[in-house]
Amino acid sequence: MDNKEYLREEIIRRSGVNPSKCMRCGKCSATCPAYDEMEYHPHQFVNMVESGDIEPLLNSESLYKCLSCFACIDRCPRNVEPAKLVEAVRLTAIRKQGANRMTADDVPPIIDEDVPPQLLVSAFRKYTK
Amino acid sequence: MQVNEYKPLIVAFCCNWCSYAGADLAGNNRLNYPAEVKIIRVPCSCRVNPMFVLRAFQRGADGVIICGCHPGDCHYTSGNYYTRRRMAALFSMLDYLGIEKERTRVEWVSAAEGAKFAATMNDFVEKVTALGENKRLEDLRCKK
Amino acid sequence: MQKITREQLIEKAVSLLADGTVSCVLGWSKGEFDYDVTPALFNNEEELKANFVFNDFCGVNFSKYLISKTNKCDGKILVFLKPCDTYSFNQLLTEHRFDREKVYAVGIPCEGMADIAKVKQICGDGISSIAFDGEKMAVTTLYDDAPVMISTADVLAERCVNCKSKKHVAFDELMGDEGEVIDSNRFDEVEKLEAMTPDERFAFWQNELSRCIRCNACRDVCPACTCEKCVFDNPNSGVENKSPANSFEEKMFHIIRAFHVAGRCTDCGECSRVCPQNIPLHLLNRKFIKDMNEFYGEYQAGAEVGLRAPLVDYTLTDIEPGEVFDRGDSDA
Amino acid sequence: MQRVGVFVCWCGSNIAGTVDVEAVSEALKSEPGVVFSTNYQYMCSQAGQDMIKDAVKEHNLTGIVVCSCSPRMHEATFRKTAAAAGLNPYMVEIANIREQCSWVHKDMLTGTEKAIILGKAAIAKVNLNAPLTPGESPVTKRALVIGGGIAGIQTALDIADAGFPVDIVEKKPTIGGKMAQLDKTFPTLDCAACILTPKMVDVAQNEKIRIFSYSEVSEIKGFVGNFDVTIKKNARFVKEDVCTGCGACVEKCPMKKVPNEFNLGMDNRRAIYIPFAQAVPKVATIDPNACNMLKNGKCGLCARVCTAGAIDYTQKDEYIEEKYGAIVVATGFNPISMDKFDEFAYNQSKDVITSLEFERLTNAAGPTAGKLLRPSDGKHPHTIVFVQCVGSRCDACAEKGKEYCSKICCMYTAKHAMLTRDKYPDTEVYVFYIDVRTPGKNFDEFYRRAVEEYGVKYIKGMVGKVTPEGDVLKVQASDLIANKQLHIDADLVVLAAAIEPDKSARPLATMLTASMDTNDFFTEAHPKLRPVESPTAGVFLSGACQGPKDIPETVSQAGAAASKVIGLLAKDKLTGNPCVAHSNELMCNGCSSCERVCPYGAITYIDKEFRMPDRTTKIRRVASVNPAVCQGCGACTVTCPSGAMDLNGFANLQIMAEVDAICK
Repeated sequence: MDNKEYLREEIIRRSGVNPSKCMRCGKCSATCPAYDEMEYHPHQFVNMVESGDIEPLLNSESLYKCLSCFACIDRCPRNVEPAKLVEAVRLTAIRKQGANRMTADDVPPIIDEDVPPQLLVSAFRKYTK
Repeated sequence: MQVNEYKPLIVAFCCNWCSYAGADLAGNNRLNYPAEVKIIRVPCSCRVNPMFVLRAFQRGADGVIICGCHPGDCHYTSGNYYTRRRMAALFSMLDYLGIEKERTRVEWVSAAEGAKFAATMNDFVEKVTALGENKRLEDLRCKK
Repeated sequence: MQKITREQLIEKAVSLLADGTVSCVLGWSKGEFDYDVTPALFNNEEELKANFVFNDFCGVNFSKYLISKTNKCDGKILVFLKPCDTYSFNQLLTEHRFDREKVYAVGIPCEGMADIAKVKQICGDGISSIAFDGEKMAVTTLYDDAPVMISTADVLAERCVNCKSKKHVAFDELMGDEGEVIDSNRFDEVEKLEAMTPDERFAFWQNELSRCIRCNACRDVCPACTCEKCVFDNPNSGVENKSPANSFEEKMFHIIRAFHVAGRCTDCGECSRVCPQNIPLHLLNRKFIKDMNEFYGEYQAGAEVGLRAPLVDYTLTDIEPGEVFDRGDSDA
Repeated sequence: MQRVGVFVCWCGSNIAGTVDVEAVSEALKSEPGVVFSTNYQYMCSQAGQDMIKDAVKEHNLTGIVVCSCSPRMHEATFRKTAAAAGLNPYMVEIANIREQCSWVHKDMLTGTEKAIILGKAAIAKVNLNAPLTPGESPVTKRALVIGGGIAGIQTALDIADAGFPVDIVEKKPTIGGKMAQLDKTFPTLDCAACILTPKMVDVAQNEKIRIFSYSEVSEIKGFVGNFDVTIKKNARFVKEDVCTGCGACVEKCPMKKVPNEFNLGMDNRRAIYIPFAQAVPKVATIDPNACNMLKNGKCGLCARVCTAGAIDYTQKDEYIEEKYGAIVVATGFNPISMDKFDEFAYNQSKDVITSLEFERLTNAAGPTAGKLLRPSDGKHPHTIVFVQCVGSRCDACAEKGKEYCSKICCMYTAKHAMLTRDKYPDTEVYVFYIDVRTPGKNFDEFYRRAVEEYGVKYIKGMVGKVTPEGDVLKVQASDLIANKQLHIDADLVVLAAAIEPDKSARPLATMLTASMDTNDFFTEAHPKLRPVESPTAGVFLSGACQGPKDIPETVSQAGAAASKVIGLLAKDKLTGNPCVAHSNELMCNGCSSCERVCPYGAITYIDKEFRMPDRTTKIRRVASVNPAVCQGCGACTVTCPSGAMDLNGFANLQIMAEVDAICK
């Protein structure tokens, strides 16, 4: 199995999603509140995972734009669960050596007094290994 | 001609609407399979009583195969679904008693699958031949 | 040692007879020995006082007797049911085998019944009497002066060791709690067999089934075997045979019998209890029960009246017969 | 003991090439029961058949075994031959020594050996054969059609046209069904009422057709040719035969605020009402849940104004029993509920509507008299968004909608979009689609016209969210081709809701013992070759109860169902298949296992009195097979533990004899 195929299998296994169930209706992208921020939109995510185009996704900022609101999961008529794919790709990206999205040092300059500490903790969980 | 070569005895129960027609098609297309296979026609695979299967073994059959329409295609709409449950239970039981599981088989063969019928029979006969004579069902009673 | 006493049961029976609720009582009667209790019909207090017994050997499942006895009794018939008997009771109702209106069922608690074979293992043959004394039974034999004291817990029947349920699923009245379904290890032995190689399994069953003398006791006692005429007694069935005429008959008999009761067997264990050759027949039934639970979802025959047994049901996506062997068996 | 004759066919060299036919007929001579054995070049030829007939006479044969080609080929031929020779046709057995022997084996020795064994098996079986006579049952020459939509109407008209009486049972106060609610019909755009109402009038005027409106089927017994049906005629509190349909009562009724179901609740009707002007039968019906007189005895206005004296507040539900030879199910469909699709704000805004509601909004007889106005404020909508596949093509585990394609939505949405642009060219019309599915004559052309000539904006993508804000509906959607997310301020959103079988179908299927799929559509006897028949004999399927269908397809299926019914009713007697199950009452326990596996509901239970050895009698519940309904699959025979159930022609003993002969 080459790396491309391996990555694809890995993402599918990690997410538990079967992208071939997608019928290309685009409801995920229609419903996505972060759509305009994204380079690759939810329906493209599904399509690219299905065709094994994982590398561009791994390097895309889109991974961190997904709010994990799960609107796409809720509304997908085929139960494809695109957000889980995004999550799986994101995990693959940050699990790489030194690929943490954020380190503890990055936090103080951007911290906002009003941000609840719980949010910081969960952001940390999401963006680090 | 090899006179002493072991030839198993195989009884095949075929449903009238799919598998028996599939066997006919194998004939029409002259697809060979061993003559050890003898076919008994039943209206539906669900007509096959476990007693028939055991009777065949009792009388010296080495293998029993039941062929029916593919699930969903039964002429009687649901017969083969019952076959599937009954034979799953029966075969599991025979296996539990130590009878080689290769001696029993259920296969779904449609009227269009002459090639599948011949291939199935070839494969089944080969497996049963490898096992040799069916002694276990005969011998269960007599302690050696 | 049972929680409920003979006197309590007689008292209940007498009061139900007196107020006209029932006109006769299906109960346990003294046998030749203290341990071979037999079912009998009692019509009045005198008969009850004289012959009614209740002790650790009252394992008989009365459900099947209702088929014939409901016709022998003018009014309602009182029957005492242990939790495991109630499952057979429901199963027979599902199969319309007796008239529910003619039965008054009283659920009684059961602490497990003793297996006389196990008693004999301890004190040997020649038992002349058994007295019940608190937690223990005092067994006197022809050969010993002093009775041997045995605790029921040590000689529990296999089916009681692996009791599946203390719940009464059918009753008109309860003496004691309704009880609960309990976790049992009843499939352990089946699993042990499944883990063997086919050769070992074959050897095991050859050893067991070769002892069969075709006395038909298992069939006659079985509450699922209630056919008006058994296929093995019917000359038109093509499989009639009454004795082991050839080497195959026992296997055929036991496999077919297990298959015929598959999905209807409540695992009451009567077949193994009555087998004079001590063949573990319940292991055949339990294999079917275990398989069907695994293939088609948990099913307990008799849990409710009117349940549809797995073999008279189907789904579109059932397991294929060829796949049933590949479930992690060691011989796969 | 039978006197069996064996006839081995050469089939030219087809059999004789690989099987020593002489050796076969010789070997079979010594089988038990065989008194005559021969072989011939072509057994199925006239000469071959004559040979069989002569042998039957000469040797007093009681059974015949033909070793030849597959029974699927010539069993019927040889049965006729036997009958011509005075033998029961079911005393013939075929040993298939061509397809299953000579054609699949190359070696003469093995071929001959196997042919002999197959012959022996057939002889063993024929020795146990018994003469079988197909049962006959009379046919009641009257059909019942359940459902009075276009499917039921067309079926009833076609059956009546052939001269057979038909009854239509319709649960609504009028026939007409969904088609009566539609505005125009694709792809020709003629108005639904213009083509449907004449048919409704035809039904009303046809002497052969009786309409039971406001009625339901409450019980069905019997079997093909002989159904006993109880029809419950709900009390409508108006004497149907007296009411003239003048409508004076409706005008005077003070209860004005009853949601009008015919307009899907978008306007109101009275407590006494006639659903629409062309209703058939055109009689008033009192809604007992709304009428003051019926609820608390105060009012009685309608009775006072009715000059015909048709109002009867004391009317009771009536039960009518009738016999039928055939039953046609035409229970139709409904759009699914939109409750689970919060994202489209159907329950939040009156301006989010289903396509059926849109039909009523554009219908000249609808709540807006045909003007396309928003339900919320009665203003003309300028931007309309149509959403396709709402609840169709959903994954099974999504649990919101249906797995299947509803089939009609693509076309009616194209129609709606086109009609809107035609009447109101100032309207922006968007259609969001996943795929546009338009197979059918002139269908794709129709859809292309909507795009090319009428400028409907078709966008490949889906609407994700509809948010009511002020008097606009904020629509957020995706455009997959442009790879953009769109935000549209719409005035009206129309949802193409999936369709599902009517809720009455499931209990009806139980009464009919007709099978259904997991979506509650009726199953056809064969998906390709018997598409309008249910597997239950005598039950036929018409229209959307069998699967989503448009009007042309429904009408053609309705006609097909009618022709099947006519074919059945034209017979005076039904000849059954004699190879059916039968139960030995002496051995039957009445355990009900067989009843549960019977796919046709052919098994019932009777209480039978038995004489006991001690001269008493005992009543026992035993199974009884209806030979007119049984199709002979044999499922019951295996489930029967006592062996009381057996199958004619494939009896336990016969099959075991075959097994024994093969395994000897």
